[in-house]
Amino acid sequence: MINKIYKSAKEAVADIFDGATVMISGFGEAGSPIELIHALVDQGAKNLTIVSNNAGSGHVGLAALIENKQVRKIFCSFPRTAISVVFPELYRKGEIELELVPQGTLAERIRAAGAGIPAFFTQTSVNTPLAEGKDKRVFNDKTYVLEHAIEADFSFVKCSASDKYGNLIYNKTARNFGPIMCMAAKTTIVQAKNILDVGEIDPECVITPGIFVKRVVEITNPADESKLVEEKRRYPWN
Amino acid sequence: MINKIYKSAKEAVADIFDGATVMISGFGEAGSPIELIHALVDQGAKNLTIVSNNAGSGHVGLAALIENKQVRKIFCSFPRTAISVVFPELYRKGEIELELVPQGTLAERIRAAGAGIPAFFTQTSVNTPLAEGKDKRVFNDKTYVLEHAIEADFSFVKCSASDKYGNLIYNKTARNFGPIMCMAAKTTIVQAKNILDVGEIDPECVITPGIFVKRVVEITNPADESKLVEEKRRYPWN
Amino acid sequence: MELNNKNIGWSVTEMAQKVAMDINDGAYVNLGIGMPELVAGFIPEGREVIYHTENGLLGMGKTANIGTEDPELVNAGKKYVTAIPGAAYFHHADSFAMIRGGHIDICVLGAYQVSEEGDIANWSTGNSNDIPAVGGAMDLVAGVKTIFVITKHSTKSGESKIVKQCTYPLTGKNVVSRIYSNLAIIDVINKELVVRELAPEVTFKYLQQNTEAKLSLAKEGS
Amino acid sequence: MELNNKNIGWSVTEMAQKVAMDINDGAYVNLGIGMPELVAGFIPEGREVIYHTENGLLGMGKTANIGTEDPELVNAGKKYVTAIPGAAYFHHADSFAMIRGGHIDICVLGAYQVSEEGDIANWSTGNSNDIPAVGGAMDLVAGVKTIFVITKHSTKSGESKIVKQCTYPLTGKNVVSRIYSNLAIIDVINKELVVRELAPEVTFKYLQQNTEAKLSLAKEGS
Repeated sequence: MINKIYKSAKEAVADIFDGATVMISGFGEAGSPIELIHALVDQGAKNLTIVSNNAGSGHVGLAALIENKQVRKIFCSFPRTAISVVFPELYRKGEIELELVPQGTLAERIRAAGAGIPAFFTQTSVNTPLAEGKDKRVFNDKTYVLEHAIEADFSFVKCSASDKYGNLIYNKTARNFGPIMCMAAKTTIVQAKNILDVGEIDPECVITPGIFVKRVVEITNPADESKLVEEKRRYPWN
Repeated sequence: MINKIYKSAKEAVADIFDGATVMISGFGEAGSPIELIHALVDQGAKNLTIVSNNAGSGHVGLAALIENKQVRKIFCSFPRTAISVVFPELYRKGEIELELVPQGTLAERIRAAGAGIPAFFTQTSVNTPLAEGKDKRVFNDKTYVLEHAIEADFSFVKCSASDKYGNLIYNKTARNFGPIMCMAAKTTIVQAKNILDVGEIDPECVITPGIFVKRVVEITNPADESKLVEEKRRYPWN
Repeated sequence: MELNNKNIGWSVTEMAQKVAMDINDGAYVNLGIGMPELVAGFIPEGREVIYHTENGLLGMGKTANIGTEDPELVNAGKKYVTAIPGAAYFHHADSFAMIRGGHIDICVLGAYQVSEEGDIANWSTGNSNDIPAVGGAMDLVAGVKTIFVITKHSTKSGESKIVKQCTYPLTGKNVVSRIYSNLAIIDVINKELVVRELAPEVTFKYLQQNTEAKLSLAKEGS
Repeated sequence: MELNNKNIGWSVTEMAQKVAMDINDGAYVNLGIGMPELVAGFIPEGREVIYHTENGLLGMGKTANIGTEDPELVNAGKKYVTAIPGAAYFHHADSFAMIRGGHIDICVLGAYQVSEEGDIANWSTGNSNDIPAVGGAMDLVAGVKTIFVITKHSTKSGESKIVKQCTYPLTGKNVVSRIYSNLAIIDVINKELVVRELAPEVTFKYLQQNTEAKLSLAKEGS
């Protein structure tokens, strides 16, 4: 019988392998699955490719994963933030690779992977350095660039509630990349603030149907990333 | 100030022009905006291109529009049903053009139009007659076919409720093509069973954000298509 | 080719049972219109299967009882159905993202013809007087991980539906994993048809005589 | 090129007011991070404007009051905001479908440079020591129907930001409709810069002297 609930983040991330591609939801801290990321720091898989809109803040969450030298490459739209120190340092040293992707193209490339679309055309980035070397094609007198799906082995997603089937709902703008990252990975791992009984989520309001989710961990009180950054905390905890 | 509510279906469809492309939501009768279609029969615009999953039943709704010789061409995945008599007759006479599109490709081509994507690749229909003459490309050793966005001048969509901003919710499997057709047309016209006050729809549960909707008409008791077909009714009403 | 002996082989119900036995616990399944719909009635106890219907519902339940039908809750065959607790509704693009994106585990379909190489024809007889209609068939065979075909072994006029090459227009190429007919269960393995199970009283010889395509017998223990 | 006389021209507030005057009732608007955010404060009474923030909210309200901030309700600049009644949340692919699909009426952006032809550079200085970051800028300029740029006319070191050709890496080509600087409002019409309004005490001659790109004056009544 179906039950996707895992007892701990540790258990849920145990099989992530060296060289895996891992998508991480969130727009800044909103929707960032910090407990899952920290479990991956503990687990230690190396040589990862990360797909995430940002590159982490301070020394916790995604920044901690990068600081722990587990990340080889990152697909990202906005790795530069005022409190991002880890990524810039490694990037300048040439120790981490960056594929900079416009935010909407990043979102659509992720959705495309989930929807079985290997590539699509978009006007975004045409005539800019980010379109250099890419296939172009003209439709109705406008030039478009071909963009390819980004598939992942694992996705880490934070949501507000899940049932045992993995049906998810989110909270406000913490939804952001969650639903599409759930679609794009072979194994989607979710941290939910609440596990609800089957039937408690209105079928009209399910945002991510359970088919896109493999594992769910209940994290009732997720850490507050901005507070941790403000307090200059580091993971593993200093 | 924003208020997208129109007083009548007649008023909402008044400016549909000869030769327009009109998308019509629904999967069979579920989600079919029958009152909007009948208003278009009354309005009389000719030479229309229709985009719809089916081709109508009996002599009401889309079948009535076709029977009234207003439709030049239809994009459709499944025009053949047991109670579809109007379309088959005109099709065999060569009086209506059909572009047969696999259902998922139809849905994705509609979404693509709404999302600013002129074309995308899919495996669906490769090696079948429906892929003949289309561009192909190999990604990761698999062959894909290039499919183009289908844009529309107008969309007719049925939903369960709307507010004055055009935020929509749907009922069960009547949702089907509604949300993507709202995205794909220059002017989306919606028939809602209920008009709700702003704030009555939970922002987490809005299925179609109002940005995709231009006009809303309240149709509290929409006709029951299957009953009309059973009763052999015709529109204009016999 | 001789006509099937109508007194041997599995009934439609037995065929559906055979398919149901091969659907694993936790599978996400799409059942085609017609004979495939019967499969849901025979899932062995202790297994939980989630049904997807491409018109926008995951967690489709049983057919609606008379008097409780909702014209806005239908399946892909436009029959009135129900939704289980834990169901989810979604629009067509999301629904076909599930199909095209490889998220559905098993799809059970009927067929006009299946070829030696696992090609399937099930959308058009190629008859120019027929109204062309494809629905979701091409999306399903292209996108779903495992395609099961449930079909009578031969047409009413006695022609084999399991053929060297499909003569009807294709729905998809090299996509079928297994065929459940009234005479046998046949796997498509590396573009060859391997008989996995014979119906009672059906011999391999009889089966081959009633099949246009070349068959082989699965090796013991395989 | 001479330095701007800092005592003439519009203040940032006045610039934001000028932009706000040009946003029509019922418009769907996306405001870039920084100076563009000020525009929301000056929409004339009687007009209703719906704000889109690309991180997944239509119907963004004012900045959150201190003490009521929700870390899961932020805008594209990661500031704590609110949502109006009638708002809707959605995921990133849907949010950028609104942008890329041409559903947003107006986007107000800052810029490093705008060219005579309406090219904009606002994501990268090209400095190899900077961490590259693009966010949603390229999607916005490619997809939104009308792009307004709000910017100081010159850099702090006195270089014109309105140039013959952008020297910084482009965000988009031929996309800007109108520039609101502290010295003037300038339309991009058929790849030419046409001055629509001069700030008080700013002469056309002064403006041209402080602008690298070639300007022309709008004809009376145009």
